[in-house]
Amino acid sequence: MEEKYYEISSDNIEKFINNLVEQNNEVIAPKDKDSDTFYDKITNFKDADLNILLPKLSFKEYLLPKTETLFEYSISGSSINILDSLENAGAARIINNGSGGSDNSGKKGGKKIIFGSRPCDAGAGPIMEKVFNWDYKDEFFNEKFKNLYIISIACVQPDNYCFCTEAQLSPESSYGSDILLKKGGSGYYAKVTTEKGLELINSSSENSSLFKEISKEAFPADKDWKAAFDIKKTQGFLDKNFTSNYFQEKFLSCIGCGICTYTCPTCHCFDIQDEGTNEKGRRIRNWDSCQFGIFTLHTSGHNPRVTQGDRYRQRLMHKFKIYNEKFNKYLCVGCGRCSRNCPEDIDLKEITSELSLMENSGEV
Amino acid sequence: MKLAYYPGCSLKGTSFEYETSLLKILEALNIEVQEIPDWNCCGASAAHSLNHNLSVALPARNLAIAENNGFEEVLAPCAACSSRLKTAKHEMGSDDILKKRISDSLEMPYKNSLNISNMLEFLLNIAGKEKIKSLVKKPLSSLKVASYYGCLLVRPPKVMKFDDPDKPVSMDELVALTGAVPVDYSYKTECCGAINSLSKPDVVMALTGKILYDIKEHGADLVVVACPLCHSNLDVRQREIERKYAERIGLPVLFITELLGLAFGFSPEELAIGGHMVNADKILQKLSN
Amino acid sequence: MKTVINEQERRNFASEVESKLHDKLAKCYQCGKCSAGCPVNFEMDYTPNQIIKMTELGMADRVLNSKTIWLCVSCNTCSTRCPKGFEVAGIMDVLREVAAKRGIESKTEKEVQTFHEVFLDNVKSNGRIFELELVGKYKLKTKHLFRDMFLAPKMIEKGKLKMHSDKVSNINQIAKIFKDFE
Amino acid sequence: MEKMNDKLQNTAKELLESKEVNLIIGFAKGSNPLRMRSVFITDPKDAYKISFNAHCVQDLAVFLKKPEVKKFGKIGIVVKGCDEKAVNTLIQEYQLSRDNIKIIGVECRGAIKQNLADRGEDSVKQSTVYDKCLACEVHTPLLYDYLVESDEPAFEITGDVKPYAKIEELDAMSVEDRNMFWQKEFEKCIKCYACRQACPLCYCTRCIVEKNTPQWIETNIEETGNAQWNMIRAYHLSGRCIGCGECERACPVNIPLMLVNEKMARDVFEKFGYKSGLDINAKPVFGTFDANDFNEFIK
Amino acid sequence: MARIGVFVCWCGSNIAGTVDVKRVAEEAAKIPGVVEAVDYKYMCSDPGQNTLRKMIKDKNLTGVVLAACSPHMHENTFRKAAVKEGLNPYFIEIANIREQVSWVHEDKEKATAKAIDLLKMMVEKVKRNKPIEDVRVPLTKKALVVGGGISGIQAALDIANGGVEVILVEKEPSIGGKMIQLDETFPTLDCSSCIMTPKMVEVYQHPNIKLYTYSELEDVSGYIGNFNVKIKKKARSIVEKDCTGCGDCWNACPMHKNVKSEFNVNLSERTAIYVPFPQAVPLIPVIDRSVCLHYKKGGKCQKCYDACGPKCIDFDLQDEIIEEKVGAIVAATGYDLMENSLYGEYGYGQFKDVISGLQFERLLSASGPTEGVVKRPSDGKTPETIVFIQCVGSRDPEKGVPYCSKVCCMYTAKHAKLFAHKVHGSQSYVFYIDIRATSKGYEEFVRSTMENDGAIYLRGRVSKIYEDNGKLIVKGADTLSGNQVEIAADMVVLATGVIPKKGSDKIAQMLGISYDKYGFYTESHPKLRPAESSTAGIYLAGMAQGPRDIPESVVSGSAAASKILGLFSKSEYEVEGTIASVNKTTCVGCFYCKRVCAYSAISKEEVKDRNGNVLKVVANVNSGLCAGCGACVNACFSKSIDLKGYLDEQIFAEIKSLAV
Amino acid sequence: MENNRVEEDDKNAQNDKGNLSGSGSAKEKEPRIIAFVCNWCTYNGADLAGTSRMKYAENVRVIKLPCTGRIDPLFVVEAFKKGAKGVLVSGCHPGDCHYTSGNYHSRRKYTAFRDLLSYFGVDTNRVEFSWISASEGNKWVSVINDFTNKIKSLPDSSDIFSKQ
Repeated sequence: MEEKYYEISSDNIEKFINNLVEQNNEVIAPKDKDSDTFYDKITNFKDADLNILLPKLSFKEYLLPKTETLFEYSISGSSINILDSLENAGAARIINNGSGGSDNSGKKGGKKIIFGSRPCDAGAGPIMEKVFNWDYKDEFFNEKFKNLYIISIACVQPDNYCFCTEAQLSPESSYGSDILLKKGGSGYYAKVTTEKGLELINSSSENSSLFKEISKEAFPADKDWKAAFDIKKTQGFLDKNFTSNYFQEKFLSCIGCGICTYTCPTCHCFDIQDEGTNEKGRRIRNWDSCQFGIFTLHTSGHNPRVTQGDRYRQRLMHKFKIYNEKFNKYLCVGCGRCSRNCPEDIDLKEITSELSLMENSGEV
Repeated sequence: MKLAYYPGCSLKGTSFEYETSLLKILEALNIEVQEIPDWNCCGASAAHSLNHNLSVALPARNLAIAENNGFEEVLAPCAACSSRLKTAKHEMGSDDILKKRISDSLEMPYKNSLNISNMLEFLLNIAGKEKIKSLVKKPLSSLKVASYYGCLLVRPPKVMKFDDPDKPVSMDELVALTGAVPVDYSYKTECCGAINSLSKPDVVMALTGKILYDIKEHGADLVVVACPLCHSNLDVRQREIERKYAERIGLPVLFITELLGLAFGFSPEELAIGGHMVNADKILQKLSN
Repeated sequence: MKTVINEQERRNFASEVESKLHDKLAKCYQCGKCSAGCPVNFEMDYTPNQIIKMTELGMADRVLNSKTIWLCVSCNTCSTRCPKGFEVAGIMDVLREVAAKRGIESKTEKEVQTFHEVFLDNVKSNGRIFELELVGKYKLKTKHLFRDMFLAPKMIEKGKLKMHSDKVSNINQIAKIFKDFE
Repeated sequence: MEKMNDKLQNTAKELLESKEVNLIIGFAKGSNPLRMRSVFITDPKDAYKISFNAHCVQDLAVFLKKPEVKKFGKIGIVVKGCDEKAVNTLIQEYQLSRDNIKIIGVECRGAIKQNLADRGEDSVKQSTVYDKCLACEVHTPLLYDYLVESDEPAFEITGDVKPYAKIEELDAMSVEDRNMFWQKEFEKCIKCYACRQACPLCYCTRCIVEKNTPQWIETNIEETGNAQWNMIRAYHLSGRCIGCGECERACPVNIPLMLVNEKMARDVFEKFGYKSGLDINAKPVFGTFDANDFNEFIK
Repeated sequence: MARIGVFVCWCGSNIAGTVDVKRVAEEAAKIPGVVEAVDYKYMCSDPGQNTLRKMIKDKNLTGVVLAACSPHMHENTFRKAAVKEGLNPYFIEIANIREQVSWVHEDKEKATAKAIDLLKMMVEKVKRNKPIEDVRVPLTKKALVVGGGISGIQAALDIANGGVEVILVEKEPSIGGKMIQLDETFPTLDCSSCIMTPKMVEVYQHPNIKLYTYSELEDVSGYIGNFNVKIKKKARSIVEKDCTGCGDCWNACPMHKNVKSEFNVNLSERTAIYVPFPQAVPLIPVIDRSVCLHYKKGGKCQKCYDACGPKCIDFDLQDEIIEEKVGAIVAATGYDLMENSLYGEYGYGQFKDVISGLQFERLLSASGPTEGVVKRPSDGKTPETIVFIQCVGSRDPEKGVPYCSKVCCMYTAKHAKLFAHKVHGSQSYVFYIDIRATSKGYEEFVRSTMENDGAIYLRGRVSKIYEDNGKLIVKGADTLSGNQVEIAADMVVLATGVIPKKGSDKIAQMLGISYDKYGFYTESHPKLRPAESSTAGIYLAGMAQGPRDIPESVVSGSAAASKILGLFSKSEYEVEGTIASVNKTTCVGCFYCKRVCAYSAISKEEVKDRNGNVLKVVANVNSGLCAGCGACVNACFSKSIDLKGYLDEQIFAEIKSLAV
Repeated sequence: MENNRVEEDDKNAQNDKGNLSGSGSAKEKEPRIIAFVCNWCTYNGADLAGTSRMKYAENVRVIKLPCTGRIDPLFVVEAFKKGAKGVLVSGCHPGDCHYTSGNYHSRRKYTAFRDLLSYFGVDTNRVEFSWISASEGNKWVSVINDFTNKIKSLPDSSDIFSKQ
């Protein structure tokens, strides 16, 4: 689709969002909770906190719920009923971190709209989509991804832990967003890159009237974001130094909590489990983490990744080597959540940059 | 360590000899003590007899003042006072509510951190046997001395936490340091009648008499005490007892500090030994021989 | 002697004493060691162990009017030797306090009671004991004007009796303590 | 007097040089000036990296359970008073031999809450430290081989301080309201098990949640599974938790886990007079019993 | 895949009257894994059992559930039947639909529903059963008795007379214990040594008893049937086999006034080379090296050696460690008396004539230091007035122990009586709190001491003893008259309390048995298993368990012996297979399991790699000791220990089967 | 990974042959009580109630264990999860444990566990503990009846573990 550009005033963006809510859509935005900010359903534009850099968790759970039912069974008499959960997938059971109640409603027919995400979070969607459609098409993911509309707002000031530019995105990237907003003018400039974006703008005559189309040139140009190090070098190091002692020493301080993976917008490992009794039950998939000791524990008792160094190396390898070799894209959007949330202050930006420097100097 | 000194009422009155001699020997021992500023009466037996909380609050004021003046250790030479101070500390240690009430009433913070010593404890633990021994210039080897402990120095053990309540040895140890011969006898910890001195003189005389005659029988030249009340009963009432039982006693009653003072070489006048009712000249003579 | 035990009164009295004593009366198993060692037992009308039992049985009148509670000199021999760790001396304090609170005047041991009262008054007004005033007031109150009088001249001569009082300067604080805990 | 960091570094250096230990676990500068992180020193030359300040929030005792760390054999560890109790408990529970550990105790004056530090807070005050610091009884560690005294004065406590005041609030609530409160909290849980991993006393090589015959804990990350996980975590730490607060600090969704741990610690103390982590020779409260234990709830 | 057979028993109308058994069977048939479900009138009858056996065989069942009466009734019956068809007995489970359904409910509908539920639970449980083999432990048919007092001697003789070898270990140079120190025994006043010495000799001469005196237990390992015991035989400095016990050596010893005699409780002296008392068994002296001049003065003195005819003194003998293998152990370590010196107010140690009951016993004894004449230790005069004080240390939680020592009331009455018999015109006063005289003839004995022998009993305690003019002034109370009393006595005898033998806690730790807070060994069950310790194969006897008198000590010795003879009457010791087992892969070695195990069945085991390096230390269950209570399972955080027959998985399955 | 093992139940479920509603779960409105009892005392006490033909409420389902020391508090949670409205834990009186101390250990654990349940908002009226000896058939009956009545009087619980 050909990109389109608009201008919209602050008042109008508020109207637009509130209209979307009223149009039976579920709008999810950064929202204050427990002196932190999480993505959560809003019922009014004012609920959204657009000033903070990033919510504590990404909106990954709207694409890959923490627990997702794949099918349910029940036994009645001599018949066994299997209930395929796919038809509900678009509105699968999601427990919102803020709303404080399970929410099964998932407004039938409505869209799920993420509002106010940053370009890094938005970038995670298409990155995940690749892995869920590589050979097996994961309909559970696709259903939700299809129905998820993303309106993001460009960053002005990244913090110490951010490295989206190094991760080949940028604070103003529109990759993965249906609509990208940039502050300026009477409120915002908007860049629409997808049909889904247009669909939102044209969802009602009132909505389309709120947006004033402008030329590409009138849309403010991106700043010249400079990468502090070359991520290709990081990959280069990983290519050659699988057995480097660096990993063992560096990750002595890793306690294997897995927060990095759970808060990561692109980490997508899951575990399939069954729950139930003789009468009824279900098959579910739950979030899982490569940082756990039992993640690769074989039935024999052997574990190919014995140390936490092995496990974190795996995370680095997957993100900056293996995934790139397959999809020509890094499995990282540089949001820095893993560093910010790490209880032991392990900083991924610091590590990737160190590896890149070591590759430069030929150090092993 | 900053040492506080809690004299109590008796040492400023009827038992001024105790204070005089005590200050003398502390000087000799080169130990500096400071009187607790604006101290008050501990309430003695009267308070705990009539009002438990008051009996804790009155001594607590002294402790709180001392604590807030940066003291860590209190010397309470009077056995009754040390008993009341220790009891107050003990009670507040196990009753936080009372402690808070008292602290509120005094409008002073109070942590209950002080250590309280009676005279014997102070001499043995803080001054130290070695030091005392080194100061003995005139060994009192010609004297046979009976130590009378009475009640409040060692009882009740869970509060006093000092010496054996039924077989105390601390004062005898001090006596031995002076070179004098400690005399063993049966009534070392029997009560002299204490506070009932004024109200029940007959009872007091019966009790005190039993003690004095027993000491006499065991051949002591004199008695040492570490309690003004014991002193008062044994010394002041001695004549009266002799009259009542028609048998002479004639036992001088000295404070332990006076005995130590004599051994340190102070003169009887410096130690105010002349302040006692029972004349001590005979033993002083024995010493100078 | 016969006593009819009124259960309500028994409980009231026993629990009043127990709560002040922070100890259980039932702990006493009546071995009598307290009475055996008490130095003033010979003057008492009830032995200490009897006082404990009578308190447990709620005989408030007899206990609070006894000589025993006022004769006790708090020498703590009983508490020290009690095999059950019972606060025998403590219960005497409690009973005296209860008697005083109830306004019971000891018929036989008025002197002791008066002495304690005069003593506390003295503390209240001076913060410390002014011995001459204490003795004087006590004698006035008990009318034992001449008892022990022969001791006075010699004591004055020896410097044992001071002629002026040495008051606590922050006497308001002493007053406050009395007010807060009375 | 020797400055704190000098003494720390010298102690570490001497221990390594004399080969009394093969590894020192300490604190060092972190990713920003208001963050500290753990550092693992094997070369005496690196001892200069060790330092200590009010941002040393981590409980380094957590590393003593890591097999990679255990491999070093004799280890020296820098611990605050609260963390030291974890070392005691590990010894008490046979996870660590007293002979293999050199405890470098630091006198701690309180740790600044990390979320505040991340917003620039740099002063130790009643309002900036963790609740555990307000009630701290172990500013000086209970057990140590070397003690490093603090250079800082204690922060001032004014007014009626009630650490974990929410506990009393919860106790006063109706059972239904407490249920609502905790359901809401546990719904946030994403079952990352960071609370477990951050806990120095969760040292099982296979956690009960990883056992599936039977499945003790539902695997789902929903109300029931989450509640069960949080219940079992609290239960397994009852009478053991030493109150370092690492679980709560690690929790990415801000579940107030210390309200549970502290409540159980209080209950255990009230019922059994036991406080954890104080004595390496004490019998753990649930490893022993008393014939006269609390019996009132049993018919 | 499980193949479960279900049998629903009618029990005549007992079950069928209230429960619709047909429907229960129908519903059972629908449970996954159930291959056939039938109902039958009387399952426990022979034809019933045959039906069961036939179906096991025909349908190749892997498990059976019976819905019938309580498992406590017929579980064994059905298990035996199953075993005959080659099915592991633990694959039989019973749903209790009689005692817990049909007999307690009336509504047929509800009762039937409940019966179906109970049955479902058991089906789910049996599906998850694992074969369990009962544990058979070989038995070494030899017993060890620790302690050569009356209870130990009794146990050793009874076991030996039953034809089993016994090793008796005694710490002192002679057996006999406390009883041999006593004069006469209550209430029959027969002479203690007259009844004791023949038993001691019998022990010495018994072909089945190996006696180690002057020896101590050094180490115990193993478990029931298979204990390895190390005994330290301390060096006597005498070549025992050559010694004739003639006495020339101790008569020659120059140290004859210097050492207090333990046997006479410090009332007399002994030599450095000595036998504790003339009737000692064995009658072989021992050199007390801590006082012997030979050892203290560099080998100069050897007067005993010179005097010894057979030259059996060897100054260079060393302690010896003897290893023995035994199948069962009796712990009869006995008791000590409390330190009298705790009571400053009584002046023990200060006043020579304040003595303990055991000392008085020696003064009464014809073999004692005064040859049975009662004399004061201070001046050798015969006392005319003696005050006896009971409960010294006993019933005194403050300074002593809270419990009653049980024997003091009786021995004090005996003392007063014997004193009256020996010294005419004498007077005893006894201070007591309560008189406890509850065995046969005891009350009569005490009454006779008062009524016939004139002892005056005062109900109260003594507060203080003073010395006055050669008299002991005893200040006590008579609470019955409400008076303080003072008695001028010539001598005071303190009935001191009984406490466990010093060092008995170490023995307990060695044996892995539990003891109470005072140190007395605790019984496996206070009422039903009073002779057993909590550890299988270890039995208890005598005062080591708590205060008791001679007859009770003898009974307990015999009881322990009979338990051991019973144990040894089988060829192997069988333990039910329902015991705990550890998953050593996941065990993390916190040993909470060990802490809660009442049977010391859990030990530490090192897991090593191929090179012998210790990888970790894990728990190990000793199947001979485990009683199958499951407390360890509950204590395990990582669920690395489980109880066979009651697996966590089975219990969860039972709960799950009830899901609504 | 260990967790990937499918539980046997669920395989069985798919091989099921018939209707299980006979157990009454659909019809049953009566609250379900699960009792974890000691084999040596309470279980015998319950048997005694039977041999004495005493009558009591049908709501209880007994799970027999060797000792209260074996009864993991998490069984209680599991019981609630599976729809029990009340849970009873019952064993030998203090001092009477067949295994000397199992009941003492258990009592300690349950003391803390009860506090925890209550703190998490579970009505502890729904968990009952009792000491019932083998001779106390009548006590078993009254405990069951009283507990059943109590459970019936409580409102439907919405606590954490009762969610399905």
